[in-house]
Amino acid sequence: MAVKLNYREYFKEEALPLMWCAGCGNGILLRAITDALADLEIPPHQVVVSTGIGCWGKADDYMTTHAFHGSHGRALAFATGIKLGNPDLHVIALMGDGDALAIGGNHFIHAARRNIDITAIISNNFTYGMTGGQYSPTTPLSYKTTTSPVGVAEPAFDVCGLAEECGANYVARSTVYHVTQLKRFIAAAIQKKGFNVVEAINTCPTHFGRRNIPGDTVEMMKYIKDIGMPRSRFEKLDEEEKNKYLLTGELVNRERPDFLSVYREINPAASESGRGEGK
Amino acid sequence: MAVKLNYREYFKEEALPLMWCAGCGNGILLRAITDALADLEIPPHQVVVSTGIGCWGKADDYMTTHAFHGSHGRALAFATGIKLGNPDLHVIALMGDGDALAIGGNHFIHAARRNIDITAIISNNFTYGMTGGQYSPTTPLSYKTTTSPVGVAEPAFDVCGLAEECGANYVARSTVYHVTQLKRFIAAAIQKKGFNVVEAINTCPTHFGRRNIPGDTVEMMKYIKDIGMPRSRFEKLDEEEKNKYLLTGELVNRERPDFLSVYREINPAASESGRGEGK
Amino acid sequence: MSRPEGIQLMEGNHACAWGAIDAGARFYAGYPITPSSEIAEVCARELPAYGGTYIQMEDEIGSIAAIIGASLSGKKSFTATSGPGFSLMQENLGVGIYQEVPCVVVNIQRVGPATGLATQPAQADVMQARWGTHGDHPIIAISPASVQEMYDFTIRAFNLSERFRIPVILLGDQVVGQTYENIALPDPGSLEIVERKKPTVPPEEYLPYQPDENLVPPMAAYGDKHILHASSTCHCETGYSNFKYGTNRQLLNRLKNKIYNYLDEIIDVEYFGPEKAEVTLVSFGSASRVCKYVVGLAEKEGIKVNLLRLISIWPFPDREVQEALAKTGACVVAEMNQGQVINEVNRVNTTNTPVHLASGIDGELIRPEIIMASIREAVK
Amino acid sequence: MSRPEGIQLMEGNHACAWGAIDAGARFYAGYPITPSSEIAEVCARELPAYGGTYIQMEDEIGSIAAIIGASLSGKKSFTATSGPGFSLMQENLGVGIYQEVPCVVVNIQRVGPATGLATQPAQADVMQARWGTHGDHPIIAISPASVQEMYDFTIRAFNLSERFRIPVILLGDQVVGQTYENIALPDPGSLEIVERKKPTVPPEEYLPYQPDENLVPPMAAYGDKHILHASSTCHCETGYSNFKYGTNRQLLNRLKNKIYNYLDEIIDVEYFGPEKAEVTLVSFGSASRVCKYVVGLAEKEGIKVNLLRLISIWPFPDREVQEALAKTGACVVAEMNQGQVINEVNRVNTTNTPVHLASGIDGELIRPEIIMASIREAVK
Amino acid sequence: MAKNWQVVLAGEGGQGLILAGRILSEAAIKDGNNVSLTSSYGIAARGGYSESQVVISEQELYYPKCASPDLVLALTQQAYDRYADNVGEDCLIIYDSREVTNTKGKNEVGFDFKEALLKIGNLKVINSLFLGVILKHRDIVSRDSMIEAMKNNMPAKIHDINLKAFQNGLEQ
Amino acid sequence: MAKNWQVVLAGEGGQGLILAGRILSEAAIKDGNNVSLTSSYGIAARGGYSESQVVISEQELYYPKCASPDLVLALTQQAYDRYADNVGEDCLIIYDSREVTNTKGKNEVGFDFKEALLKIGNLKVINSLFLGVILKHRDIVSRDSMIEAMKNNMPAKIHDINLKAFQNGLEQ
Amino acid sequence: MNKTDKEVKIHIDEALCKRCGFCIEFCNTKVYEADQDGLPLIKNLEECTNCRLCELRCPDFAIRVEVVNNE
Amino acid sequence: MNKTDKEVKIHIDEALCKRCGFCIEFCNTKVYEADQDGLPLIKNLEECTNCRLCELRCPDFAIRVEVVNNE
Ligand SMILES: Cc1ncc(C[n+]2csc(CCOP(=O)(O)OP(=O)(O)O)c2C)c(N)n1
Ligand SMILES: Cc1ncc(C[n+]2csc(CCOP(=O)(O)OP(=O)(O)O)c2C)c(N)n1
Ligand code: SF4
Ligand code: SF4
Ligand code: SF4
Ligand code: SF4
Repeated sequence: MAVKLNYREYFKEEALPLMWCAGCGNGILLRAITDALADLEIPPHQVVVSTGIGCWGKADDYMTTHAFHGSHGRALAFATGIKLGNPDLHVIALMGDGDALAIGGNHFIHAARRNIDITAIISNNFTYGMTGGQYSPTTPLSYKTTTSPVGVAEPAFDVCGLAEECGANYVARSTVYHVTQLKRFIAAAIQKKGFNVVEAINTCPTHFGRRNIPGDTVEMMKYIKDIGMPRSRFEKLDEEEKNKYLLTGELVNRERPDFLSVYREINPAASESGRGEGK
Repeated sequence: MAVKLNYREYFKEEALPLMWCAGCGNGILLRAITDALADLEIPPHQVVVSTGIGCWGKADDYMTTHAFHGSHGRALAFATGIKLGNPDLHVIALMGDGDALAIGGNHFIHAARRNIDITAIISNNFTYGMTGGQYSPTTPLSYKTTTSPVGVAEPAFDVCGLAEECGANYVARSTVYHVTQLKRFIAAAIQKKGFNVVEAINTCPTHFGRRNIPGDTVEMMKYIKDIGMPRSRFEKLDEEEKNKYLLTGELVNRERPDFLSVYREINPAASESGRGEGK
Repeated sequence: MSRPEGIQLMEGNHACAWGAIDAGARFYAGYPITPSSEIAEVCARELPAYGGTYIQMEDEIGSIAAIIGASLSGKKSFTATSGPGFSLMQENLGVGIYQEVPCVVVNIQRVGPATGLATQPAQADVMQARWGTHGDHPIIAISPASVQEMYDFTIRAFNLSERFRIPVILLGDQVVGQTYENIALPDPGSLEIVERKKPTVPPEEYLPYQPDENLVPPMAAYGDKHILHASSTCHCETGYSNFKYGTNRQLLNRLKNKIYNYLDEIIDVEYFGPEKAEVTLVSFGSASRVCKYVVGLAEKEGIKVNLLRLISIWPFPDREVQEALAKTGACVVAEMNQGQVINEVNRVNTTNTPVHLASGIDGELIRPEIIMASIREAVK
Repeated sequence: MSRPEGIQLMEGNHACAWGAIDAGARFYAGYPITPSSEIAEVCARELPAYGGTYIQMEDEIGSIAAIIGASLSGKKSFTATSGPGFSLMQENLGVGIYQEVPCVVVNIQRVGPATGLATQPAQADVMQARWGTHGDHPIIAISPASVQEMYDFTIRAFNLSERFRIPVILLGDQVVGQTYENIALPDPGSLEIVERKKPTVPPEEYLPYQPDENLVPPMAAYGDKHILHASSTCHCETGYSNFKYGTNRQLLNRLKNKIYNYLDEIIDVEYFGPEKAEVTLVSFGSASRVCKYVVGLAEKEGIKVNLLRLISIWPFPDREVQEALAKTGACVVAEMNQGQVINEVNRVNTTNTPVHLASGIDGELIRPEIIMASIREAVK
Repeated sequence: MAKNWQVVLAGEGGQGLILAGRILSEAAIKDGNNVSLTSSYGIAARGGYSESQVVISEQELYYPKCASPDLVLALTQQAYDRYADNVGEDCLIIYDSREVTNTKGKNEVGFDFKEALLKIGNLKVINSLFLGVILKHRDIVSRDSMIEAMKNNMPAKIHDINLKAFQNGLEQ
Repeated sequence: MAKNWQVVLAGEGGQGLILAGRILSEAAIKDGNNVSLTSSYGIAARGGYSESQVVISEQELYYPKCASPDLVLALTQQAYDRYADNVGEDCLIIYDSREVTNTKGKNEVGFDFKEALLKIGNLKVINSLFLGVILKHRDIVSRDSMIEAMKNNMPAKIHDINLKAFQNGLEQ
Repeated sequence: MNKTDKEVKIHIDEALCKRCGFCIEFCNTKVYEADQDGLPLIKNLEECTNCRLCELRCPDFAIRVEVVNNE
Repeated sequence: MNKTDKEVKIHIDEALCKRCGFCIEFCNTKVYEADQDGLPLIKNLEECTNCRLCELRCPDFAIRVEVVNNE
C-alpha cells in the first residue's frame, strides 16, 4: 500500500487538548475535515482555512494548513480575497451558524451568487456558543436560549435552501453523528469548483442542549442524530412534520461556472500575464 | 362622491422639480406609492418611509409623511426599530437594488426571515445610479457598467426568489411601465401584515441605459416593459429563455405570522402595559 | 425574574440593564458579544414585562440602526457591545448624532484591536468613542467604575441623551461589566428622569430641526401629527435635505455648540486624596479605582498623591485637567491602553507639567504596581 | 485604454489608480462611493491587462476583508472609499493592523458625519484614520495635495505598507480626488518600489510572526511551503493564538515600536515660505495648497507667513510641529473640518504659542479668506 | 497670449461645461502650461447648477480655483448672478443673452447661443460654440491646441459639426 | 470576625468556583459588608484555569482584586503555584492534597476533597464542601449567612446534599 | 368614456417636463406629438380615452389629465 | 473483518477524554462501558468490528483504533 496522507498532516496534535466542551461536536467535524483533506491528498500548504469567530472559529488553532482567523462573520469575505489573490489555493471557510448567517449572511449570499470557488463548512449548533448561548438565525422557533428565555420568536433559516437559492454549486447537509457521510460531503465540496456548502448539524450540549434537551451530552447527540433525515424519508412527512426535521444528503450538485472562470472569460487578458509588470 | 385622499397629501409638490434624470422612472414609482397610500386612505402621519441612499433613496425629499433617511443599505434595519418602537405605524422602506441587496442584503434576508411588518419597495434599475452606474447584484450577467466595461462577471440575484426563500409574506414584481399593476401590488403590500416586497423594475437611462440599450429614454422604458413577463407567458419559455425575462405578478402571498405577533405570543406580558413604568 | 429588591450582589452588566429600564428604556436591539452580553440577556428577559421589546439583530450595524429607529418612534432605546461591535456601529453612530437621536450605546471594552484578547479588560476605545465615525461631530461619553455606577451612570447616560438629543456612550470595560458588587436599586420613583422635549407648537407649524433657545430642537415621534423628517443628509430646520451654501456650517456648528455651550451640565470629575500633592493621577473607569487604592499605597511610601478622576470623558474636561496640572508637580495618567487620554492631558497642559503614563495592557485590571512605578518615576 | 503616455490632463483619482498599478497592485476590491469611485473604475478596466483582478464586493466590510486576504496570498492590494465606507472598514482595518498585512486604503474624504454633504470635500476623517478602530494600534496615513501627488503618494503608501507590514491610509479629499491637472506618468522602470521581505529560513523553521531586527516579521504568502498562520486573536511568533501573560503586551508594543522606532523613514513635512515668520500655517492635503496661495496674499498685506505642511499625518510629526511652534509668533491651523489637527498641534505645543483655527466646513475647498481672517486674528 | 488664466464656465447640468473644461484644459497643457480643472455640480442628476473652473499657469499652481477670474461664461441667470458682483473689473463675462436677462453691464458680452446653434443646425454642440466665442475674445489657448483637444475628446463622427460650431463661435 | 477579607478561590473550570464566589459574596453582604467579586477564566470553555476573587470590606472598596489575599483555595497545582510564592505570611492556603503535590509548606492546609466527596456520595458538591472547609479555618462570613446564600443560589432539590457537604467541610 | 358628456383637459407643466418622451411614445391613441425640443404637444385631444396612463407614467409630475363633467 | 487474522487494539488517551460518553453510547456492538467518572473502559474488545466510528466520533481525538495484522 502506498504511503497515504493521514489526517495528522493537517491536525496540530501538540495543541491538544481541544478547548471545546465535553460533548461538543466541533472535534468530530475537525476530524472529518482533516480526514477528507488526507483522502484528497492535498498538501497542507495548498490549503487555506479562513475561520470565523466563535467556538468553531477556533478550529484554525488545531490545523497545520495556512490559516486566516479574522473577524466575526467575515470569513467568506477574507476567503474571497485569499482565493482571488492566489487562485491555485483550496480555500475553506469554517464558520459557525452565527458567523455564516447572522452577521455574515450578506457575504454568504453574495459568495453563493458569485459562485466563487470556496468551500464553506458551517457548524450549525443552533446557537452562539462562544458568547454563551444566545439565539442565532438557525435556532428553531420557540427554542430557549439566554436571550429567548421563554422561546425564540423568529423562524430559522434553511441554510441549505438559502445557499441553493443564491446559486451555490454544491450544497449538502449532514450531522456530526453521521461522520462518514459528513466526510464524504466535505471531500466532494472541496474537490468541486464553485461555491460549495456543507452544513454540519452540530452539538452544543453546554448551551443549546442544556436549555432544550433534557439529559446529557449523549442526549444532545441523539437529538441531532434524529433531526437529520434523508430525502427518501423526509418527503413522506407532511408539511407540519417537516418543520421538525432537517433534510440531509447532497441537496444540490450543479455545474454553474465559478466566478473566476467567468471573469477570465469576460476579461481575457486577466488569464495571461497581461501587459506585464510595470508596463 | 365622498372626498377621497389624493396623492398630493403624500407628495411634497413644492419640492418639484424632481432631482432625477429625464426618463428616470423613480418619479413614476413615487407616484404609484403616493397613489396607493391615497387609495388606502392612510393618514400621512401614520406612515414612515425609511429610505436608503441612492437616487431612489432621495424619495423622502418629496414626501409629506414621516420620514427617515439613514445610511446606505440600512433602511430595513432602521425600519425594524421604527416599527418595533411604534407597532401602529405603516413602515415602508424605499430602497434601490444596491441598498436592498448589495450592502443591505443581510438586513433584507433577516427582515424576511423574521417576517417583520414592513413593506419593502425596491427600485431595481440594475445599477448603482447615484454613484455613477457601477454594477449591482441585479445587473444581468455580462451587461456593461462603469466597473464592468466589458461585462459583469457575476450572475444577478432573483430579488423576489430570495425574498420568498427567506420567508417574506407577500412578494410581487412589476415595472414602472405597468403603473396600474405596480400601484395595486404596492397597495396590497402595505395592507398586508408581515414582510412584504414589491420589486419595481425601473429605468436608468443615464447609466444602465446608456451602456446597454441603444437609443434614448424611450428605448430604456421599452426594454423594461419587455423584460417583465407574467407567469402565464413566462412558464412557456425554456430555461435558457427564462434568463432573459423577469417574472412579474404576485409571486407570493401567504399567511405567516409576523414577528411581533409571535413575539407577543411567546412573551405575553409584552402586549399588556406590563409591570408598568418604573415598577 | 423581577426587579431585584434590597441589597443584592449584582453584576455590573445587570446593573446597567436595570439602570436602563429604570431610566425608561423600552427598546433594546443588540448583537451578543462578550463581555457585554449579560445586558442583552437581562433585557430579553425583563423588557416584555415593561411593555418593551428586545430584538437580536443580525449584526451591530443593524442594532444601532434599530435603536435609532425606535427612538424616533418615541421609545427610549439602547444597545450594548464591545470593541468589534462598536467599530461596526461607527457609521450609524454618525447618523444618530447628525439626526440628533437620543439613545445610549454601552461599550464594555475588551483588549483589541481585532479579536485581540477577547473578553479581557481594556480601556482602549476611548479615542474611538470620540472619533470613530467619519466627519465632524460631538459626542458625550461617561465612564463608570463600579457596579453601582453601572446603574447610576446608565440612567445619567439616558438623561444626557434626552436632554441633548445625542447618542451617549457609556464607556465601561470588562471589569465594571462583569464584577459583582453589592447594590441596592433605589425606589424608581425617587429617580430624576429626563424626558425629551416635545413640540409645543401646532403640527402645521412644527419644524423638526428648528432649535429652541438652548439649540436643541423639540422632538416629535413617528406617529405624531407633528411630522418628523429625519435625514442623514445636510438639512435645514425642516429636516429636509438642503444644500444651500451655509446650511452645513450652521448645522455642524449648532450640533457642536448645543454640547459645548453647556459643558457645565455635562462635565463631571471626582477629586480624591489630598488637595495638594506631589503627583496627580488622572484616570477614569475601573483604572481610577485602582488609583484610589494607589493613593493609599503611595502615602505609605511617603509620596503625596491625589487623583483627578474623569467621570465624563467626552467632551474632555479641559479646564479641570488644566487646573489640576497647574497645581501639581507631576502627573501620571493611568489607563488600560498604550496611551490615549494622556494625549488629551498633554493637549491642555499649558503649564508643561511633566506627564507620565501608567499603561495597563495585560488584559487585566491595571495592577497597582504599574501605577506606583510611574509615580516613583514622576517624583524622581 | 492603456497606460497614459506623455503629459496628460488627469483626474486625481485616476492618478491614484495608476500609482497603485505602477506600485505593483494587482488586486482591488471595493464598493463604489463618490468621490472615490473613479479609482474603482480605472481598476476594473485596467487590472485584467496586468494579470490582476477587480472585484466589487457587497460592501466596504467585505472590500477591506478581501484586500487583506489577497495581500496574504501575495498580491499587493488596495481599496478606495469615502467617509461612510471608511467607517465600515474600521473593524477589519484593525484586523489588518494586528495581522500586519500590507495594503492601502484610500479615503477620498467628503463632508460628514453620516451622508452629510455627500460628494463635497472635507478633511474631517483625520482623527478617525488614527483612532477609528477599537483597541490600541498604530497607523500610517499620508495626505496628497495634487494630482501628481495622488500618483506619487499612492506609490509611497504601498512602499510604506510593504516596508512596515501595515495598512496605510491615503487620506485625500474630494478636491485632490476629482481635480484634473497635468501630469506625466514616469517610466515605471524608474520608480523605487518596495517589496515585502520574504522569509529566508527553510519552511520548517519559519515562524510567521517572529520579527527581524527591525521588528517586522518576514512574510510568506498563502500557497508557499512556509506556512502562514494569521490570526486576529492575540498570538505569539507562531501566529497561533496565545493567551500567556505578557504575550499581549509584547505584541502591542512591537506593533507600536516597529513604527515609532522608525519615524525618520515615515515622517515627511514640507516647509514653504520664509524661514522666519510672524505666523506659521500648519496644514495638509488640499487645504495646504490654499495655504501656499495665502502665503502670497498675506505678504501683500505685509504679514510674513510661512507654512508647515504635513505630508505624513500619522504618526503625527510631533517634533517638526513643536519646532515650528517654538520658532514662530503664532500659528494658524488650516483644515477643512471643525478642528482636528489643531488638537494635535496643541498637544505638542510646549511653548504655549497661540494657535488659531481656520476651519473650512462649507463643503468646498477652504477659501483663502477664511485662512486670511485667522492670520489677521493671529497677528492682532 | 497671456500666461496665466482663470476661466469659469458656469451654467447647468447637460450643457457640456465639464467636457468644455477638459478641452480647454487639455489645450492649455498642449500649449505647455500647468492646469487645474475643478468642477462642481449639485446633487440633482440633471438640470442643477454646474460649473467648471480652469486655472492655467506657467508656474506651479497652488490654488486650483479661480480666485479672481479673468473670464466667466454664464449660461444661466443663476450662473451670472453668482459671479457678476464678485469679479474684478478686468474680468470679461460672456453670457447667454436669452437666458441672462438681468445684467449689470460692465465688462461683458451677451451672445445668443440658441440662435447660432439653430443656424448651425444642432443644439448639442453648444460647448464647441462657446469655446469658440471664448477664444474669439481672449487668447487663452492656441486655436490649434484647442482643435486638437476637441478632437481628442469627441468621437470622430461628430468632429465636423463641432469644429463648425467652434469656428462659428470664433467668427461671431 | 475580621471585617476585611481577600479570598481567592482558584482551580479549573467546572469546579463551581464562580458559584462559590457568589455564595461567599452574598453571605458577606448579608453580614452587612461591601463586596467585590471578580472571576476570570481562560478562553477554553471547560477545564482551563479559573478563579474567583472575593474582596470583603466594611469601607468603600476601591481595588476589587485581592492585592494581598488572606486566604487562597487552590484546587489544582497551577492554582497553587500561581499564589504560593506571592502571598503574604498571614495568608492561609487551603489546597487539594490529591491535586497539589508540590507544596511550599508555609501557612497552609491540605485537604483531600475527593475522599470527602466520595464519603458524602456526590462528586458535584465540591464547592459547598470547600466553602465549609474555608469557614472552618476562617470566620469570613457568618455560617447562617452562608447557608442562606447557598440556598438562594441552588435549586431546592439539591439543598440537602449541599448543606451536608458544607457541614462536612466545617467539621473536618 | 363617452366623449360627448365628458371633456378631457390635459395640462402640461413645461417647466417640469424633462422631455423624456414617455407620454408621446406610450399613449395608445397617440394624443401627443413632440415639439422640436421634445416637449409633448397635445395633437389629438379628441382621441384621448382619459386612461390617465400618461399622467401616471410621467416621471416628473408634469401632466395632469382632468375630466370636466359636461352634464 | 475476520477476527482470526486481524487483531484490533483500542487506545484511549485518558487525559484527552472529556467523558462525553459518545463512544460508549453509540458503539453498535457495545464495546465500551463507563467507569465511575465516565471514562470509557474497553469491556468487549472481541465484539469490535473495527468500524472506527468511535474514533471518528470522539470529539477529542482521544481514541485510536488500530488493527494489528496477524498474518
Ligand atoms: C463584530 C462582532 N460581534 C460580536 C462578536 C461576538 N461573538 C463572538 S463569536 C459569536 C457567535 C458565535 O456563534 P457561532 O458563529 O454560531 O459559532 P459557535 O460559537 O456556536 O461555534 C459572537 C456573537 C464578535 N466577536 N465580533
Ligand atoms: C456605506 C456607503 N457606501 C457607499 C455609498 C455610496 N453609495 C451611495 S448610493 C449607492 C448605490 C446606489 O445604488 P442603488 O441602491 O441601486 O440606488 P439607485 O441610485 O440606483 O437608485 C452607493 C454605492 C454610501 N453612501 N455609503
Ligand atoms: S459552548 Fe457549545 S459550541 Fe462552544 S465549545 Fe462548548 S459545546 Fe461547543
Ligand atoms: S442616474 Fe439613473 S437612477 Fe439616478 S436619477 Fe438618473 S436615471 Fe434615475
Ligand atoms: S412624460 Fe412627462 S416629462 Fe416625459 S415628456 Fe411627457 S410630460 Fe415631459
Ligand atoms: S389619458 Fe391616456 S389616452 Fe389620454 S393622453 Fe393620456 S395616455 Fe393618452
